[in-house]
Amino acid sequence: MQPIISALWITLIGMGLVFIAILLLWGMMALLVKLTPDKAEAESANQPELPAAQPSIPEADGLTQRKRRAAVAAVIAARILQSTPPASGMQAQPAPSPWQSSQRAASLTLAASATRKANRK
Amino acid sequence: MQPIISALWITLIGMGLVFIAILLLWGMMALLVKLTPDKAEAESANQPELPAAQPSIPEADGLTQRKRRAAVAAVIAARILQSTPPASGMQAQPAPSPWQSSQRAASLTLAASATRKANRK
Amino acid sequence: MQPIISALWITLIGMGLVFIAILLLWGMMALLVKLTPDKAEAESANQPELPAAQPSIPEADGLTQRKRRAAVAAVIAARILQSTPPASGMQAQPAPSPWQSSQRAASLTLAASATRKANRK
Amino acid sequence: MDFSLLYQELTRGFSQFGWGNALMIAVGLLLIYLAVAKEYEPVLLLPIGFGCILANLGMPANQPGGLMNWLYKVGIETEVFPLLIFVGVGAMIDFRPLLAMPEMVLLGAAGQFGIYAVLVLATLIGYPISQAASIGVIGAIDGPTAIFVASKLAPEMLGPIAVAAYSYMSLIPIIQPPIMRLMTTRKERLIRMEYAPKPVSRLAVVLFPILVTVVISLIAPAAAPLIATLMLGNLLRESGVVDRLSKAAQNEIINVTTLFLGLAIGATMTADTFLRWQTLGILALGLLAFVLDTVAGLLFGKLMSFVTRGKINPLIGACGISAFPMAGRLSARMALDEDFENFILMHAMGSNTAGQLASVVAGGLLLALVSGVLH
Amino acid sequence: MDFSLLYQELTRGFSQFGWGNALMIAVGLLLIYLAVAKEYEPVLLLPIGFGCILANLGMPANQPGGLMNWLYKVGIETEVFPLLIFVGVGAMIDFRPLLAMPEMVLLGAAGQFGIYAVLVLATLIGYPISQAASIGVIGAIDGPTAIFVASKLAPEMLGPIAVAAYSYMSLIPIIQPPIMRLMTTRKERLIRMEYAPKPVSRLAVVLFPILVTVVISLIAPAAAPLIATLMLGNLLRESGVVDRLSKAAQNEIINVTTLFLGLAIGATMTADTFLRWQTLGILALGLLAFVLDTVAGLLFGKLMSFVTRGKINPLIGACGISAFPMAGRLSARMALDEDFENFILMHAMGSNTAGQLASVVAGGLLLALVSGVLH
Amino acid sequence: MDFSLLYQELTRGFSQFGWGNALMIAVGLLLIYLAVAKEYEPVLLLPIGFGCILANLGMPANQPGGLMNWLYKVGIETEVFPLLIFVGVGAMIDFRPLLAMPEMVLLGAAGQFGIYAVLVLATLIGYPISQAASIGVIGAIDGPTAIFVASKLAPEMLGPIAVAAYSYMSLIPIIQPPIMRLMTTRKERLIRMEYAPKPVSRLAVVLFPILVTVVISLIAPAAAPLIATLMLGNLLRESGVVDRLSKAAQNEIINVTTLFLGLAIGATMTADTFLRWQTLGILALGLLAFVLDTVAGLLFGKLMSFVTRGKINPLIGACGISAFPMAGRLSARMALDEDFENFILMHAMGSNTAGQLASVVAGGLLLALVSGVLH
Ligand code: NA
Ligand code: NA
Ligand code: NA
Repeated sequence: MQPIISALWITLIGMGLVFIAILLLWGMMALLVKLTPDKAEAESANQPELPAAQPSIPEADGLTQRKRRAAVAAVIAARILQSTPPASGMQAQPAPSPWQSSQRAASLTLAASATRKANRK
Repeated sequence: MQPIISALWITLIGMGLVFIAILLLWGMMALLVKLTPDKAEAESANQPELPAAQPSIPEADGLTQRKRRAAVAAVIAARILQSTPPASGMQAQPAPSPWQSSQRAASLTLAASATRKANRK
Repeated sequence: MQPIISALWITLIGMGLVFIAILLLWGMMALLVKLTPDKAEAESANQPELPAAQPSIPEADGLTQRKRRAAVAAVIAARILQSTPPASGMQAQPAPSPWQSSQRAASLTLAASATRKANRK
Repeated sequence: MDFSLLYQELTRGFSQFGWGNALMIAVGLLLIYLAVAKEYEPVLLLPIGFGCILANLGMPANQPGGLMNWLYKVGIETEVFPLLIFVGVGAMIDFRPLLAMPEMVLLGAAGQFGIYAVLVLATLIGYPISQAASIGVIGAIDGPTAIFVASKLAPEMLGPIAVAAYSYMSLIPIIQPPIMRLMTTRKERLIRMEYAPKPVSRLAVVLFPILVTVVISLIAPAAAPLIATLMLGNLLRESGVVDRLSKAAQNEIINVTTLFLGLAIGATMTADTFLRWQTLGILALGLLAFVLDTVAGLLFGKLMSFVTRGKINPLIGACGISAFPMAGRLSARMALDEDFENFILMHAMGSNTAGQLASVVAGGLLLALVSGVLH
Repeated sequence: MDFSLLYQELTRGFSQFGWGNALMIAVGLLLIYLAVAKEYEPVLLLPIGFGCILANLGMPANQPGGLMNWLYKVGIETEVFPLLIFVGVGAMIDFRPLLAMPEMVLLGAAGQFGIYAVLVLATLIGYPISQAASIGVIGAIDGPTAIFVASKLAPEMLGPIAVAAYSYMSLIPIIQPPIMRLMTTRKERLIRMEYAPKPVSRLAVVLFPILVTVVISLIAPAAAPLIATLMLGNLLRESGVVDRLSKAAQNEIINVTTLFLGLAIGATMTADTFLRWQTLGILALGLLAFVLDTVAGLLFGKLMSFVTRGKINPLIGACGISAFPMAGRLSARMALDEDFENFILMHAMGSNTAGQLASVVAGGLLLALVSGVLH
Repeated sequence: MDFSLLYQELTRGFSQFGWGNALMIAVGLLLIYLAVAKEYEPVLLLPIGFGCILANLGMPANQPGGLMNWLYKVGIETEVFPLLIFVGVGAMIDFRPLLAMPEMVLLGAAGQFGIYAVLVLATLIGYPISQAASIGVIGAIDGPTAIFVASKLAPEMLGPIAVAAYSYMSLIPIIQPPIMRLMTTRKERLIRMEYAPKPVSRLAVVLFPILVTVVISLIAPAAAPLIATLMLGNLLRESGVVDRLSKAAQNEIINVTTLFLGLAIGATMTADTFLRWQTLGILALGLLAFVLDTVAGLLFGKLMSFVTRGKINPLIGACGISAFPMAGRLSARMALDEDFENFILMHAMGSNTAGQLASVVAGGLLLALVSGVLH
């Protein structure tokens, strides 16, 4: 067989298997996250949400809890983006993980006066 | 010879030699400590002991200097015991050595108002 | 040939080549420093030198800029000498490089009230 | 005393030095320049550049007895250096954004297309298949993967391949933006994505590296050492109980290994192996692999955008190429440049870490397939 | 292109995977669970568990060419890893309490009885003497000693032995207290000990590791490498002039070595070597050795209490088993539980460090005796 | 069971121990005493002393299978340890004072005279030329250079040579001052030197290590590994972009390597190789090399003083011997003792770092010349 035919076969099988492997990972991840509920989340869901203490975030305009979190996460993410220049992989560590920041942000939202806190900080 | 006989011989000789080795170590350690007097100790022995400044530790009740030191060492040792949970060998380091604490305690006793200091800390 | 003759030849050629190599390094270093002007130096040269603000260092007594720098460098070098006992090569690092100190000193001189600053520190 | 022999010994440095060596020292200087002045992946390009200079001053990796040879034998031939680096890299990666949005993993797969496309192209040009595959793996845009695969398939090309892999990784902010602007409309780049991740428990985060190791080792056994070490580092990080080991992986292990790896790779760059037209081919095809990765990633991003009726910003397709974390940050920045309120960093990081996983898988599969073909 | 060969290469991961491997992965997960959730010696059980998983995913220690094999050859076959760990351990031990109360050293000897008792028992059951001795050495309750001896006498059992040694070490707070309560009366546990140590000079502390090395190397040459490295670490610590080296021993050296040792040990745990009834025997007999150590230590403690007319609290006999510093802390805590003013920590630490020394001596003598018998 | 065999195995420690070993243990204790009580280069003399004790307790470097043998084979035979130490040393040296006053470099050349003078003398006494050269290289007053050269020319003498090199280095404050006072007049020691250095740019500082590597590797290829590693460390330091690597070189790499090098060197000091009259000869001739280095440096300093009409203080000639940074500090202190306003530290450091460079060059040339002669 000519090398080019081999190369094409390798490409076909290779890219195919990459996608199969990646689909398997997708399934695995989805299952994993589903089967291992976040206890912190569960707890906070049971907590009274102190709605009276949040005059500054009007619930009326259709912002769901999740969307509010996303907004705060975004603000913090933006700061990370602006402060850290594109650096080599090895400098990845010192910077706080964006995820951690966003989770921190999410907790902030839950804890009543989220936006004010975010501004003050 | 049957394996079990060998095993019994090994046990006899092994435990015997362990004890012999350990007795040698005992002798060595006893000699070592005897032949290398602690200068700090010697110095402190020459020092005036400021008895007037210790109204809070009555000498009358038969507490010797050494016993008083032991008491303070024990207090500090107790704190170490309570603060550090049984952890893996590798976390042994960070915690201050109990010995060092007790020695520190001993110095405290020498320096007059030992018990008050220990309480305040 | 007798070993001693070999040894003498080795000495002759060896010391000769050491000096040749070292002369080459000298030339290389001289060229290197000449061809790569210090930008910081160049910039500071363009800066106005605030002569009015230096009443405490009389220019009249013939002290050139460079000599003044050397004086301050020396003061700082002296401190380094006194503070660090002759130590093993491996402890060389922690101490600030004398060169860096002297360069820092040089900047101080440039920044007007050098001697007063050096005294205050 | 034999003076002619002595003369020979003393002038060995000059007699073995040729124009090729001088040129290669210039190449080493260029790499050091890129490292120091441009800060392009300095922790790797500086040791590679210095190693390249040494290789051309009588200290090449293939000359028995020297330090460079020792480093090469201990760390490259045994695969130990790239794997130890992966332990450190794994300890630096946070997979939570990916776990929270597992659908992002698809973008990682798309971002590996360049590997295979360049394999075909290089074969067409006439490279033997093992060399073609080694060139293609530059498109993994992941140093340790590229070195791991190339050291097995075409060790004679290791130098230029490692140089290409690390250089292009650091050129991301220059190479990707024009492609991104060309391939996406402004409207697409303005798409905002809702950030409503599923909550991720600690248990999931700890189990993830273990499960990935098991799944990938079964599917792509040739990728097993790479994925296992990457996931080992991640497990050290996420377990939360072995801080000493996690820090050792992120510091002692990765720093020392990176220095040694760079030197050993650089020391393979002797004049006779590097100064060939082939090398230019490697550099050009490697760049192409990078570009095709980005194009495929963006196209797949557009497809996802279409399928989800505009809920996906196609820009995050560009960071499926791996090159963690630079590519992820760049995509997020591009979105922000268009609309200063459009924050897609979380999604970009999900795609980016997916690219890291997919790169390893694609590299391992490539190795298995080519080994199977060559048998 | 031979598709059957390609298929074979691609499915290698599955074709080599059996139920045994699946079971062993479960074992690895269990070890990681114990490490992460229960924090049982996580710095060792986590790498061992992960290494075990890798061994059963095609990366066993005995397969030439891989990272696990490299680690095993570099660090276990050469004995280097356990010895380097001992340098770090030695740099963490303070022998002052023992030097101040040298009579405590006797308790260390008693705490090694389980090693020999289990050797006899295992021989009776039918284990060949080299394996019986390797099982017995779990009773040293000291990881590096157990690994050092077992890797010489019965390398095929290294995995289970190391797992037993480290697991039981971390199970001390569960295993020992019932035995201690059963073997001692409340009155005995209430005994207070006067803490009036002899003063220990710096000179004594610096000379101690050197003298121990000389004495033990002469008496038990097979223990020489272990005692020498342990004492080297201690000398680095106590000399006070080589802080850089002492810190390197306690951090860089021990962290990196521990990670590698754990992985290499775990990678010996393949299905075919681990999934045998033998393994259960090893685990059971190892536990028995632990229990017998504790019993012998307590009995000796009672004897000393009797001889000194009640001046010794027998509880400190239980920490002569070594397992520094957990056993020492546990004994002191037990005394405190009975009487909140009864502080025996100093004495316990003296006994505990004595156990560390005696474990090494007992392990070395065992090695010499069994080698002499087998030869 | 063969009891005679068992007895033999158990008493091996004593049966192999002789008076020579006891004497060597005393030598080891002396080295540890110098390290701990006198703080003479403790990071090296302490491990060397301990290694010496181990070598005479059945753990010599030349006995296959043990840790000491492993360290020797991995680090000394391969030259890896001295070279890695040089990476760390290079990362600690600041060459700015030398670059600012490049004429100082001449003093470094003069300070190597003792190497060659002692070579001639030792040959006269009857040492074969390879041994004579190895003794001479003690006069490099630079540990890694001495070990590198001696391990190639006369490995059987490595122990005493390393001991001499490091001991004399730490004895500088005792050995040099009388020579300095004898060789210079008070008037000369009072000479003040203007400190008006040329400004040194960052570019020059970064290019310097690269250029030195190129120049020296061409002129003295045998010195290439030493100069290359020294300059690699310096480049890591001065580049300013690889702080992680620079710190790894100055900490992890140098600390671990120093400990291992010291142990391995010490472990070569067995009774049968060390307890010879030869050893006393090595120690005496090494001291002489040191003295002759200092004398030649001072004479050259006086010559420069004469040529420049008193603008050079001859004291800085004494620190051209290398022994960085102790010799440099000592010279500056001597000047200060005579005149508390005479600061020559910068000049002394220039001369001292020049001595470091010249030592490596001289050592490399010696190696090449002797190899050429011996063929
Ligand atoms: Na990729
Ligand atoms: Na024990
Ligand atoms: Na020198």
